[in-house]
Amino acid sequence: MFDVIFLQFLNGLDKGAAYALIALGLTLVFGTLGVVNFAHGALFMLGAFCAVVVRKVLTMETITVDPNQLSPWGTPLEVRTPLVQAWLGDFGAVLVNYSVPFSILLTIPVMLVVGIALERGIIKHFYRRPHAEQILVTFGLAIVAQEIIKSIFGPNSIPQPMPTDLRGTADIGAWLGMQAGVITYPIWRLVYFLFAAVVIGAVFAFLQFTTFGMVVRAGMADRETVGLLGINIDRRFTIMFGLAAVVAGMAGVMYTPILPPNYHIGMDFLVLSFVVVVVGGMGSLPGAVAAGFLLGILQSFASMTQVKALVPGIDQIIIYLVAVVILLVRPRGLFGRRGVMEA
Amino acid sequence: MTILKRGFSRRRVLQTGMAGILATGITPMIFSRGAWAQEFCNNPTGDTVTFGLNLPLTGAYAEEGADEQKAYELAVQHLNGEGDGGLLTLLQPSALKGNGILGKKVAFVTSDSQTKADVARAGATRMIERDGAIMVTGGSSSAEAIAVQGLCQEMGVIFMAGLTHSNDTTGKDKRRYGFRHFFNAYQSGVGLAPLLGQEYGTDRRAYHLTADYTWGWTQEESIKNATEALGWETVQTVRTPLGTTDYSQYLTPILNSGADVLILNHYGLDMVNSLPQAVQFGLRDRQANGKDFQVVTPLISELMAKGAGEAVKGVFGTSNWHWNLQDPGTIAFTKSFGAAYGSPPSQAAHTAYVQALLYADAVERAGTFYPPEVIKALEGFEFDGMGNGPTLYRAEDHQCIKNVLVVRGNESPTSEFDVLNIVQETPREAVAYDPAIFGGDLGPAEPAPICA
Amino acid sequence: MSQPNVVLHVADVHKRFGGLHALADIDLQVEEGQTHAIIGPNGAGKSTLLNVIIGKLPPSSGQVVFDGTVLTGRKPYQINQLGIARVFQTPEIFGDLSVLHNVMIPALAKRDGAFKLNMFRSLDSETGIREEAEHMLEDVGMLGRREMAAGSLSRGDKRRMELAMCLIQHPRLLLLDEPTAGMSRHDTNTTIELLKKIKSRGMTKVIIEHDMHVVFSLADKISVLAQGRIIADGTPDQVRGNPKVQEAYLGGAH
Amino acid sequence: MAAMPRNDLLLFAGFTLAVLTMPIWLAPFGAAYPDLLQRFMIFGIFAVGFNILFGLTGYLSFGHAAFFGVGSYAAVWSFKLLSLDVIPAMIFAIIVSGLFALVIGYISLRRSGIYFSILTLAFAQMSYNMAYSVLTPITNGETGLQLTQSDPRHLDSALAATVVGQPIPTLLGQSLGGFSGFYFCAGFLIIAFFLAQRITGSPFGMMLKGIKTNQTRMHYTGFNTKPYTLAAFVISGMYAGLAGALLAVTDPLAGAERMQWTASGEVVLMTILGGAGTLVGPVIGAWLIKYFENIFSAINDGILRRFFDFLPDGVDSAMVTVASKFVGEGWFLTLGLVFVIIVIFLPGGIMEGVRRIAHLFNRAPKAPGKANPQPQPAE
Repeated sequence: MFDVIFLQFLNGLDKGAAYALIALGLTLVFGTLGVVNFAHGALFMLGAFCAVVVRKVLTMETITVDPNQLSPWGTPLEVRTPLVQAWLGDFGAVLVNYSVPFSILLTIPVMLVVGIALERGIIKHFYRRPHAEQILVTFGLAIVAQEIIKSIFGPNSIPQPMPTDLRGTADIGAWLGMQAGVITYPIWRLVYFLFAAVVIGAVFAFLQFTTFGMVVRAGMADRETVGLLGINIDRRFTIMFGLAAVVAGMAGVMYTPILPPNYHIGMDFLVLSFVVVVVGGMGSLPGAVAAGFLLGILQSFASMTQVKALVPGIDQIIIYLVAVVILLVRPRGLFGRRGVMEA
Repeated sequence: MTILKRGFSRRRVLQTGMAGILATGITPMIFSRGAWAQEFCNNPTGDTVTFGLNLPLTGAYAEEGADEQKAYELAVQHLNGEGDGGLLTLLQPSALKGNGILGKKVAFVTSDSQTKADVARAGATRMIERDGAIMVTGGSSSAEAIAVQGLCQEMGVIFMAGLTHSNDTTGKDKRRYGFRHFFNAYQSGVGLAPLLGQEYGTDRRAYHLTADYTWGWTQEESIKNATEALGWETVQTVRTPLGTTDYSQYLTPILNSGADVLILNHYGLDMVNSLPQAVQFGLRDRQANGKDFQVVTPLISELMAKGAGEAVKGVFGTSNWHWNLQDPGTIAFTKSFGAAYGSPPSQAAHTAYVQALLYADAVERAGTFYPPEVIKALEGFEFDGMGNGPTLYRAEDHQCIKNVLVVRGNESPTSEFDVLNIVQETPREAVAYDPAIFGGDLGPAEPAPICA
Repeated sequence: MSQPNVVLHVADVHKRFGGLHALADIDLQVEEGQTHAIIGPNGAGKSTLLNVIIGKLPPSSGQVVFDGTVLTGRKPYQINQLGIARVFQTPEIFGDLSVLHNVMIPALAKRDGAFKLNMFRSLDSETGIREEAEHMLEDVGMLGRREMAAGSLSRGDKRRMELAMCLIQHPRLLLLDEPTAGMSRHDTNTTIELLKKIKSRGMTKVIIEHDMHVVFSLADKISVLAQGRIIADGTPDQVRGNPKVQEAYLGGAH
Repeated sequence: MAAMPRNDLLLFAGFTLAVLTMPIWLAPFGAAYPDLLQRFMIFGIFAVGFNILFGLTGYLSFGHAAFFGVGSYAAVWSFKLLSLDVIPAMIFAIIVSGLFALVIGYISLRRSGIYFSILTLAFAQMSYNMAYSVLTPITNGETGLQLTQSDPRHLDSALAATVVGQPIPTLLGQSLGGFSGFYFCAGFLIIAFFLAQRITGSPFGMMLKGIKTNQTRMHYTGFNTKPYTLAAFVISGMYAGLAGALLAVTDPLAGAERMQWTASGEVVLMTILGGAGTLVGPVIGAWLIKYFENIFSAINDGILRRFFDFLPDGVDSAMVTVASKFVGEGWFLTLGLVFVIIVIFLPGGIMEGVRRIAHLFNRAPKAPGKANPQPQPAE
């Protein structure tokens, strides 16, 4: 029994890290710009497809048609030669193997550009519009983004293999001096957890210790005053939107080996990330992180057969149930401020 | 009250009630093409006959939908005598002439079902009411199939189901107007179990993860009964919410549960997500009870295997059909499809194509589009040459009885389409069953003239 | 000797925010028909006191009694239904609705109570309420603007309309939170005239005000608040002469 | 009931005429077939009801599909247990969805703003997830609740009425398929519209608008706003239940996916697209989205090829390639683009566009009655 509970705890941390990472950007955008961004899931999805593109490029092949041989479905047989390996040898093979983490290098600039373009092009005009309109325009953008991705990459999931060295499981039980082979956990999920922790820590540090971050935090507290000080808060907010897009994109990239990306994964995460943000308190960064972990851990434990035997179907509704209870007990979520988003 | 009378009473409503609401002269205009102009729904009067294709073009099964659409387009070409003729000449026995159906050219209309029962029904209704579809076909889920065949029963329009695997489609929810070529969960279980016994022994302990909805439950029940008959023990069956993306919380309890086989009763995206994650959790690298831990996926398709990537290698499952079969029917269809679209057809495409041909053939044999006659021609029809070996359209439940393919994830695929290998064809005698075990009632064949 | 009828009694009220003692030992009696002004420097606790009276903030201890009914613990709408109306420092109005509707809503609250499911009656058939509202608007000189959206009014007009919204309820007690703040001298004078007109109708008023001109032209009685305590209490003349007040407030101001 | 003001009467008469003549004026658009017309009516009712909550009080519910679904289930259960007649089914459905809305509204309305939205979303998602799995004995899960020959139908059997063949709902013995189903639904849309018009123009409606504009002032004006918002919530929940029941009447199947959050989102989109707070806007929004879903999605390459046939070779195939991205399976892309464009340029929805155009033709302000340009009911 201990092993099951311990493993569920690990699951909870892992899920929580993923939830927190996705919710972080959403709450950042809300806290700084006051915009309810329904396109946040789409940004996650675009990030994931950066990994797909990188892998597609790295595994590009020259195709020569061999007219003498036929494929079983009657077309001439195609002979494929991978290009990158052919050019770069072993290094090329390493690149292909590590394509997922490697694609973060592409994701950061791409998502920054996407984020800034989105903010300057459209979101900017919605700061003073009602939240309902923000929701509608960003929801529309999310649909457009996912339909474009669908028409390019097709509707199916595209699996992204993880690096061979990071496959398999780590025997955590053995590290902790327990019996070997009882508590094992996939290495990639541990990597994802660490990655999420580092990104979350970096975002906090950035806001806490840099002048830029201080101005942004001041702006979150009182936008008008900071504007009066002659600081161009708007440009900083633009950069914050770009940053949120980058965080969402990176979360998407690193998640691809766990969840083969398709065009609608953004929508799948959208509702969940909103629940996390609201449970944490709109616009609160620590709230998003705390709520992410809380929901992750509760969801893991609610899925145990012992729990489900007591309350049938609890794993289907636990996230929403927790959201309802928390909002009734704490009106503004765990760390919410008064008067935010209440009208 | 009889159905016929109901039809008359409705006419009275139309004539009297409507005239009251609309004093203008539009009423006859609307209804001239209506119920009393024909003795059954959408009796084709011109020189064309229209198929209604209900396809999931958006949503999780869009790829299946797209593949089915390609197959239907091909089938329509072949029926009209265009293209290379495909399986037209290979169907045994065949009444097809390659000049359309009963001399009428075949046309088709499409509708996006979004893999939702509601939308599928709306689409089917539109194609019947507005576009005058004589037959509706397609779909990629049992919910769609059951919803649409219920509707078709009401309207008196034949429904040739596409991809639907639930026992209910030809079991408790079977309909006189609904026909299924695809196999079902029961047949998957019975077809797969003997091979599992051969490969993994009869002393196994199985752990089930099951998608928590009706299809998952029937699949779980079927494979559980079949494996327990082998002597396997079922450790636990756990239900997972449909559309789960992260299965970690369901996978870790398996690790030390004493089970040595994991059976994934998942379909579509659920499996695309759960299978790789199960492999990532090291389930296939483990030893349990002194044996290698194994993962089994009772129903698997090429498209799911593609989505699951490398995780599918070596995993057993069942399929309705596979392009790599070596009979003349399969070879001809694969060639015809490959020449047109540059890729081999999926099992969804195959079943769609065959259904279209079987309907056309039944009409030719009946000599009329009148649905009760077509139904009679399809019921109990024994045929061959379509790639599944000898096949019987069983009269009792409208289920095709044919061989079941046991497939296995290809360890060394030569192309992106070469993801599954055929391991065995379980003969149809072994997967036939008594139609009575799933209950249900086909209902009457006489069409209710309520099609407007 | 006949005891004057005390309408509002703030009895021994304390209010603490964390360590801050915002109101200490407040004891205030407002007599029927009088205009009672509460003055004091910024941060003296005037608005806190008003919020405690109106039920927006619960007092830490003590209670507020209105005409024999304890207000403490009651919701704002219940307090209003007892006959207390409030004008806010920044006008709280229905910006999207027309001026006429803004004034009709409180009249309906007076007539129908806190909740009535009158959803099949047409608003246009409420001729009585409409006429009442039109009279009220005429009184405040805004009848010509009755169809305008309230949100597009000038600040002074918004405030006059808000006053009309309170007056149409014929409250027994009217609370005014700096009714002339931010107004031009001309608007201030019109407002003073208006308030004097109401005074002649015998309505009890509590005014919180900065502007001494307003206070001394209207008040029958003045309480001076400083650092959360009442330091002086009395008629305008008594207060004017009180050295403590001079020191705490007037001295600093003039 | 008091006489209606002339403008209201004109609007109502115009609306009624437009609805009843839909089979004529929609024919050139390929939408004049009964099933789609029925859906136009049903989702029109849904949107009108949603607007009573969102348009008037400003409370944005993200869980209204739950009431729609509950209405459908209740109606089908009535068909199964009581009678195939639609009257008990509709009454039953409206009561059940109203009670359901009462419970959810009572809890959710303890919060406002996005917190309210998330609470309603959470309840709807719980209902959906449960309906799909644990509650399958009640909902029949994935395959949906359908009528069967062997249903008990206690009321019918008491009256010794028997059914041969596939049971279908009837109105006093008359079947409701095809156009009679449309006129049946149209009657309800007209009634629903009339009631919404009365509510909007009533003191109650004004209170709801007051709540939307300034809830604080409502409190200090002596209103207990909670019963007002709860009443609006329950009324709109009953509208949703009525719409759900009608969908079950025209098509006796209740599936869980009509309770999913995307279905709730759809009615939000309909309302905002048409113009929240207006009477006609939500209906137009509903019609437009259903039109897109049913007609645009059915356009395939073959139809496009015929459409562009007049163009020279090469150009026409290029046009087909481009256009096919936006129709058929790409209809969702078009929908997304339309949303983005409308929200950016016409924040008040289509009704604001109509007003702007009307304003162009009618420069001189007719009456001082149009107090504000923002989403306001057409008075």
